[in-house]
Amino acid sequence: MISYHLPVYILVLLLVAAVLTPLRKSAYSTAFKLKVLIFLGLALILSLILFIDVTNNQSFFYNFGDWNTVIGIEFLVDGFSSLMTFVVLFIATLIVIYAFGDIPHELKPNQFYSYYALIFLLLFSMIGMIFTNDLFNLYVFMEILSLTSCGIISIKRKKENLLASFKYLMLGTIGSVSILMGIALIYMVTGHLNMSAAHETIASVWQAYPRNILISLGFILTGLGIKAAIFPLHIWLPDAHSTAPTPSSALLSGLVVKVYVFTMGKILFRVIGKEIVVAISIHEFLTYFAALSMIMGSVFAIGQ
Amino acid sequence: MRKSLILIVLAGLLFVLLGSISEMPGLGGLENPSYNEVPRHYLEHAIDDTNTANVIASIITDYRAFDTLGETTVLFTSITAVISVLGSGVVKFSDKEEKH
Amino acid sequence: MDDLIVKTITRIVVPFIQLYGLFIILHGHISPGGGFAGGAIIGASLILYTLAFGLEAGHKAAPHGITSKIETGGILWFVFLGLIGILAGGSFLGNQTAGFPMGTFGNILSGGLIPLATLGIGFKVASTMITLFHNTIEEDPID
Amino acid sequence: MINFSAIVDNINYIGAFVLFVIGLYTVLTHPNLLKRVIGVNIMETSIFLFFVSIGYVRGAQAPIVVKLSGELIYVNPLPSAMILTGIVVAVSITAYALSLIIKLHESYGTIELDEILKKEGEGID
Repeated sequence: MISYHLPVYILVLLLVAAVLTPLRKSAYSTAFKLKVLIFLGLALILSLILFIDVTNNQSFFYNFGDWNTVIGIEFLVDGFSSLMTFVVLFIATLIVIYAFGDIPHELKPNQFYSYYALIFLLLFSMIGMIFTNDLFNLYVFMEILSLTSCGIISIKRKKENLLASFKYLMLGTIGSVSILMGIALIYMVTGHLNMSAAHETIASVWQAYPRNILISLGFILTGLGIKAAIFPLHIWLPDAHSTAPTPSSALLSGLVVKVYVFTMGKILFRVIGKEIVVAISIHEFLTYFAALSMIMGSVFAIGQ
Repeated sequence: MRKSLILIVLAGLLFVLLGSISEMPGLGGLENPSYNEVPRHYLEHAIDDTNTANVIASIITDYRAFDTLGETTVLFTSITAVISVLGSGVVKFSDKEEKH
Repeated sequence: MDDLIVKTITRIVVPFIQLYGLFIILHGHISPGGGFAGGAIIGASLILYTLAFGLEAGHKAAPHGITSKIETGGILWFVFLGLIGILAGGSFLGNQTAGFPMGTFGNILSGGLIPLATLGIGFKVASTMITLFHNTIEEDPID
Repeated sequence: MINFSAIVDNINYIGAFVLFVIGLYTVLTHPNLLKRVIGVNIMETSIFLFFVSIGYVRGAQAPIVVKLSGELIYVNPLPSAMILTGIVVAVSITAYALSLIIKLHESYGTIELDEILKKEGEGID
């Protein structure tokens, strides 16, 4: 199967692109834009090949450093995550192409390189979060994502930008800390950081320590609720998106929020499993909050 | 008013958390569910897998090296973000050096 | 900030701190410590130097050009180590399976990938600390 | 009656949860931005205390495996390795938040959140 190493190549490509952009001293010329596009386009093509290859044959596990699932870190590359990667990269390429023209109006010249480095890091962490099958690895990528998404808002350096991104950073960090508390509670009880390995022991653990799983789910869902701006916890969203430069607000609302919802689905169904989710009837809470978000969102929009 | 509301909510959270400690696995026992075959593998096989004495160093750089790669990326993001906010960064000073 | 005692003491102490930090990084996989701890020590010694001798001298000690190269170099070095794992037929970041020389137990060059990665992390942490410090200080230079 | 041996046994977890709630309280209620960053740091330290005390084994040794040692019990190395990454994450978030505070102080002249909101309300530029 040719695409065994493809997820790693995509991630390495984006990381190298992010690391190389600030070094370049050339002016904001077409040569620089071309380089950015080459890196992004190559990653897009690789993700397309991966998606086609995974849908034809079956999905596969990628173990880092040839350790088995329980010992090392593992990627689970299935049809859904490769499709999500392709969609994320495709939309990001469109946004970056738009950003080429729009950035000179909004930012000062010496910030262009930081902006593109932050965008590449944002994509790197999003794709890492989509692929990873390891709870602590998910937390590390989530941190990079929350740092870069605050970075692309505060890059405009106007008063309201700084305030909005500071609020977003504080709430985002509360969200990540509560998610880490949830991961710690799950690790404490199952003993595995790997999602599929934790799932195997979850049934017996559910009898032994039910309270532990309830509290960890509470923490994880509130944390992800804050990050994905579900209704009662979305205070940071309006002013963060309105003041940000246009391409980054497109990136933020379009992609970042969706990746958090995808992670919520991943944790709920790959770690906890359907039986327990239905047993605690989490799905009803989620539908209520989702419905509330939509209704109240439009109500506020009309009220504006 | 807002402060007292937050105080009540947090007191409730603290009560729930402290109440659930008794149902959690105890502190420091060898029979905790977290002390299963994973740390045992690290402790027994660290020497012949990675030939290093410090098991934690072998975990962060060999068994779970991808976390540490993510870690260096977090460091790099914090530098890029701070430079993008504070703005001085590379351009100002290096121009001065290149001049003379 | 330019009294004599601080300057002479710093001039004596800084090299020893850096030597100790380097020791912690190099012996990261034998004794406790490692990339992060050793890097923090070296970063702290550079910060002490900048505090004592002012920002201009600090910039001479760790100019921005070099620190940003160390930043980029650190990550590229780590990715390069990982790619060797793929080239040798294993998966990303493989160590023994990727044929790294394991060396004899207990001395510095043992454990294949580990001392190399720890060295990269150490310098990266040190340069990140010093660049962060210089950036936040630049707003109102202390000299 | 709460038996004190249970409390003394799991003192780490009690400490971690109390610190977590104190940190959360500081972040939610303090107008001063700097105090919020300190609150976030308190929360992160509580999580690290909790994560490491999961792997704690009473009367065990640090996981530096000496080759010729006999049958020795070691602490669970995995949580402590994870905390190395967590601490670096906490440092970089604090560094970024402080740089934001510097810029906010420059543009608003104050770091009290309610004065900032008041100024923003009146649109003083």
